[in-house]
Amino acid sequence: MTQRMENIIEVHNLAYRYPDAEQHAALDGVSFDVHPGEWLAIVGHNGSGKSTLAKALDGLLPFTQGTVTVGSIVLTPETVWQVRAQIGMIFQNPDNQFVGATVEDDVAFGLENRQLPRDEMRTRVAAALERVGMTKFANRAPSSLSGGQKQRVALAGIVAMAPKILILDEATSMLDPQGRQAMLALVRELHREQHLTVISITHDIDEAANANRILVIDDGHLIEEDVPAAIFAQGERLMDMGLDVPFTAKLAAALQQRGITPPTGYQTTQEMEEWLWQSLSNTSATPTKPTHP
Amino acid sequence: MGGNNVANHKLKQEILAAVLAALTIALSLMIVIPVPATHGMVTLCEVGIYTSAILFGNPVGVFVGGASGFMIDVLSGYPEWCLFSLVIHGLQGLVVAALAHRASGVVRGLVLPMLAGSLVMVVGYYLATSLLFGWPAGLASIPGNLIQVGFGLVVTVTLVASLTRFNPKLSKGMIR
Amino acid sequence: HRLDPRNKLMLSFCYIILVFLANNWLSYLILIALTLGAIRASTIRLGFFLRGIRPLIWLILFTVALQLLFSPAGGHVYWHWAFINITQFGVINAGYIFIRFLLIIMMSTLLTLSTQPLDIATGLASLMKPLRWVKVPVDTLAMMLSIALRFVPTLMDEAQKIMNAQRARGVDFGEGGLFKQAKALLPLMVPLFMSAFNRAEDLSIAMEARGYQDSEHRSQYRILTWQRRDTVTWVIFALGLALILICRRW
Amino acid sequence: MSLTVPDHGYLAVIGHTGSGKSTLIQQLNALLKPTTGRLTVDEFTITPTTTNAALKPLRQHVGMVFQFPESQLFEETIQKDIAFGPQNFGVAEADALALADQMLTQVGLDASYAQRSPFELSGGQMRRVAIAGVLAMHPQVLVLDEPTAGLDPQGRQEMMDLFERLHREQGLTIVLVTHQMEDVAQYAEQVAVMRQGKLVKVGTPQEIFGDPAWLRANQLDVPRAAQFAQKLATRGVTWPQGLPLTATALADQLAAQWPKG
Repeated sequence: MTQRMENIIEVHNLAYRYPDAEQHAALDGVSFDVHPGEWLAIVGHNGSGKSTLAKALDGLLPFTQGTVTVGSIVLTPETVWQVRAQIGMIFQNPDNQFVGATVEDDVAFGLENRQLPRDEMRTRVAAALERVGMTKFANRAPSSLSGGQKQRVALAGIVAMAPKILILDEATSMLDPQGRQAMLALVRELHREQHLTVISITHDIDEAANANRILVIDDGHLIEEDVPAAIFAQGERLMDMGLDVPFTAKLAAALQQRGITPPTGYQTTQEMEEWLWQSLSNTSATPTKPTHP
Repeated sequence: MGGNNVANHKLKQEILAAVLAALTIALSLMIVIPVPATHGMVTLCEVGIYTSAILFGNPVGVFVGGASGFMIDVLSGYPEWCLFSLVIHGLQGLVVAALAHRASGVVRGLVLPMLAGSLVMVVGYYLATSLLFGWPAGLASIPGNLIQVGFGLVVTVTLVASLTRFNPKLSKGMIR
Repeated sequence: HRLDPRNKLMLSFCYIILVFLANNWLSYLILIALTLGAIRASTIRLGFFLRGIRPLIWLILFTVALQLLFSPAGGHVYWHWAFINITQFGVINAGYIFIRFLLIIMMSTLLTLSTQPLDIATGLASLMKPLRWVKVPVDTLAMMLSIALRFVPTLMDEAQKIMNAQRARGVDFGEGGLFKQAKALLPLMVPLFMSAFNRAEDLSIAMEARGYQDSEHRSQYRILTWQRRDTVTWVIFALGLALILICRRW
Repeated sequence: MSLTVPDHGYLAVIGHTGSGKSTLIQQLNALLKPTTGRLTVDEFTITPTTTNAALKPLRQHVGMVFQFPESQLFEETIQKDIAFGPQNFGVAEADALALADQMLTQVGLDASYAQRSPFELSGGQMRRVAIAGVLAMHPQVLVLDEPTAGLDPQGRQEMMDLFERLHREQGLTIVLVTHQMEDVAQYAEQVAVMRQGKLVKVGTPQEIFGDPAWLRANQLDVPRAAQFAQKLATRGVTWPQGLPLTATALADQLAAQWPKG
């Protein structure tokens, strides 16, 4: 109980059932905590219920059972707007979340909802666009932007609101590699600079690798919770969790098939490189290792 | 945690109307079918308005009608018509949405309401054109508009049939 | 160009009324002067305006011809055959209608070329503000109109993509009779509507997530400002109106 | 620009977003006619003056799977949707429906799906139905525009395996437009690089990825195995059979020079 103050989000025994789906629940008995300033990744294959979970956190779905507490406010129909004020969310499809007719109008949308005076909106919009590097595009219409640029505008909308928590709901999955990297780099910077708590729902192994902790959701249940290195160590099983197998794990498996035994556990690329180099050069420098009796 | 649903439903309906108006505008600007018989053109404006009105009723119907009527004229360079179109297409959407009732069969539930809406449109433009450019111009507008609404009616009937088949929610009127 | 869009909309509307009030050569002359003045002020080349007339030329000629042939009797009869009379009245009326066409087309081209559609929509919404008193949700309508406008290019793109996909599956758009074309539209329209439903659902959730409760409890980022030059246009307009009213008397 | 794809080949087209890849593939079945020059696909030749009617056989010959192809589904049942394409090219209804059932299993969906509405399925399943609808036209060439976009890794893998199987077993010529360099390294036999509407380089994956500096200058990624192999190369490891592009190729070369212990 003394730890209560430390958690920015507490989810207890959460369940949700779609109104038209008779058979099974989209979420069932999910409980976890999020610490302030933490980067939490939520993974799971398509249809596992992870997006439902994200929406439930923001009060966008009327969950059937359980409690959600955000910044010590218990989520109820009465407190939903207080909860939402603490959370910024970016969704998958860049086109379906762009509200404004131009970039600056879109960034201002959330501020208008908070009824900020116009002068303050102008300074905040300008600063937010500057932060994500979209100042040049302030007057552009969304149709003239790439998917990556649209997501950066969405991020600017959140920077302008300065929430404590950022939820990325597969926000990079429709972007090309350049757009994805640019977006991730920005989120990393914001996470560091502003002590933003980041919850990223993702299939992308690089995005998951940024996390302090990974939750694995399958069929509406929380099935695993651990640090990335421990999750990544599961090799081929990661595919079932909706993640790609890390390159080092693929290489390790391929080496194993060829009679070479790599070190156990997850290796970063640096570790793998180091180990390979050691193994190759050790022997070429000292052809025969002295064998112990 | 279910209490937020009323506001939610209202917003959903507003956004649905806005996106359907966008769809109607996009279709009208993009797809222009030449009619050899009258040397005129047919657009899909009616299909958008009628389908929205039938599936979602009012106020979606009246908004899609009015907004798309207005914006199509502004976007395609005939702003002199935009206020007339706002009223005429708005009324057209209103009438179809108010009369349509899918439970009472295709003819009585769909076709008759659309005929009423079509009458509003043809008469409306006759009056507006006559007012602007005299009765001969008004008369000249009638054949083209008749083909336009007729085409819209035919496409709408098949489209509504398809859409309701896929989406049980639509056929039960749950979204409405 | 830099006028308040509300002003432009109101001016255009009143201009149409002005065109109706004109009933003799002198008043039309005043109108032509006003129109040319407005075009000069806009610094748009006259060629653009003439281009706007071209697609309507047949309608104009048809109307003018009908007006010429079937005008009510009056004045000197130039030519007579069966029930067709070409009268002095008819010729004059036809001339007026012709000028009316030109004037209205020019003014509307001016409005289109000098104003962004978004501004026209904002202007319209702003002009509707008095309707608040009769409980019309003007702010909501403004929000909806702006969203509609923002989605037009997105949906046009999508329609193009679906058409391409169906064409690759052997659909011929734009070929055959009307009935065949109506049938070919189904593979385009069904997916397009389904996607519009999804987009609307996604967007309303995104708006809620960004704290949108309703249209009243919001502040405004984009505002329109009424400037000195807007007032000047009304002075000129009033002058024109007065002149035309005087001309009518004579 | 000029480009030749061999029969039964597997070509990957890569390039930055907006480099003209989509324009190129729309040319391949003449959704866009060339403004100058000529396109020859097997026995079909398309020039700027080819009539629309003459294009139709080509459209059957070249099957197109566009980005997010699930958005082309519109029929009441999955079976009817798959049969739609063949019917437009003159296959009788009964035959087309039988064909649809066959295609359904080919893309890895259960035959029991035939009578269900496509809109009840998950996104990944809808995509399979759309692909079945293209395969049902029996194209000789299959053009794929980012066919795995938006799928989870498992779905991506299954999708790429499906195309590989079609290529291997049925001899389909495949043109794949993608940002996924891992897929290019693993599956493609030939790679075309586009930039600003121009074809800037054509070659085998080995040739293209063998020059990582050039690729980076063109804002294109290098497959992970190649990146990794390059790092080892800077430490002095040599790759006698060329830079390995996949984890297995890398493991092969490592195993070959592994000290016998």
